[in-house]
Amino acid sequence: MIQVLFFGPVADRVGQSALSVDYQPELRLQDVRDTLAVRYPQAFALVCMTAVNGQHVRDGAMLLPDHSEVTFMAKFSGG
Amino acid sequence: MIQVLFFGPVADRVGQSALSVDYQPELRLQDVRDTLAVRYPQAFALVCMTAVNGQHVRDGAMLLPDHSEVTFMAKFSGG
Amino acid sequence: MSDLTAVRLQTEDFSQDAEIAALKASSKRMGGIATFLGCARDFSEGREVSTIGFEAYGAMALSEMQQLRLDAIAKFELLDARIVHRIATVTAGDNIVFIAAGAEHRVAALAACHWMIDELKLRVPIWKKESTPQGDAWVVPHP
Amino acid sequence: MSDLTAVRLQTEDFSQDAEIAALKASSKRMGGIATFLGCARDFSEGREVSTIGFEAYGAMALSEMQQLRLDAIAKFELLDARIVHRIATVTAGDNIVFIAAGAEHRVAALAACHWMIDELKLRVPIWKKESTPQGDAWVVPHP
Repeated sequence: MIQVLFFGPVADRVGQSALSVDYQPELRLQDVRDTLAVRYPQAFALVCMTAVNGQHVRDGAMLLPDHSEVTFMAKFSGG
Repeated sequence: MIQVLFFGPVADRVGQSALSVDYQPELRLQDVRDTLAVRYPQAFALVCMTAVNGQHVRDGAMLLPDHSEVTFMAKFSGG
Repeated sequence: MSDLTAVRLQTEDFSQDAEIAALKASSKRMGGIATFLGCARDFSEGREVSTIGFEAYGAMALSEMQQLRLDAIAKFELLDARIVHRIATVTAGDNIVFIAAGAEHRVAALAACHWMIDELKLRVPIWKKESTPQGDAWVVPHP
Repeated sequence: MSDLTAVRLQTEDFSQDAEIAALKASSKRMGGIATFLGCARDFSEGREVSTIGFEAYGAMALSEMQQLRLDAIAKFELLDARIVHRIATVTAGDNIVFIAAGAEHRVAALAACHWMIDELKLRVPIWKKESTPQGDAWVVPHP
């Protein structure tokens, strides 16, 4: 199982702050993103950063281990 | 009478923090400085700024009104 | 006794005096301390703002702030540094974020403080929502 | 109740919390407050320092600090600014000088704070004497 987290403006547009995606071997970060972007196009229009297990990841080809925590994030506006 | 003030390192080298110079017509700032620099050469070796009545003055030709307060100052080291 | 860890996300307000005392405790060689305090404003981009709310990806935000502190200490040869960000709903005048940089001399402290608040805005996963009489809106930062 | 005039020379210590509260009171539009705190160090130019004493040409120092505050407000479009300098004998870790600049946005506040401490050192007639185990010496600032 892959845990997907949303925060702030992305969570608002998805309508929830977390969901799960079934794990499968060879699952890439970009696969999860593509699947969810079809379901939540307005939310994903805001996404400009992605983290896996709390670390920034830029490479969509990254293979996701089972139990990964994936976060699709809008531009930060803290401070 | 012209009141002359010294502070910090200049006062230390003069050995006092104030002295008086007789007023005379046409007395220029540079005249006071020249007179005192002869008496206190080590103190005046430190002097790099001069104020008259609390205002910076760069022009040694300035005529001093009677009762002026003249201050010969070493480089500042506050802050 | 409140938590005075050098890097914190917290709901409650903080005291500059307490933060500076904690920063100073790390060294007697600290000649310059620069701080930046970000506060809530009652007006933003031409709109009145009644409250500002913050949401964070807490675990990642904290680890990014911890790394940012270490990066600043290394980059500017600081003696110590602190970063505190509130995750709360605040109103005009309230404190939001506090950055402090302590160094032997002022130039490093001032440069580090400026760099840290700029980097915090880029690196740390926190989002701000402004509530106005016209409704609520998540803030989209300028590039 | 201590004096919280925006520009002061004083013997006693000051509180950052009190200064920031006084600064903030001037506007609800203040989004960024940058401060600089100068402190006494136990070591300077390779020598141990036991105490630092300050002497000021008080009347001129105060009027120069007041003008510096007004210049900073005008130059950086600040909402408010404060300058406090202690004239006292202090030991390592003690506060010496405090500068605060409040603006709508952080860039102006940070730039103004940096400028004000640099200008204070150039403009304000205050002299510092360091006492070390080898004796006392007035500090000669580097060019």
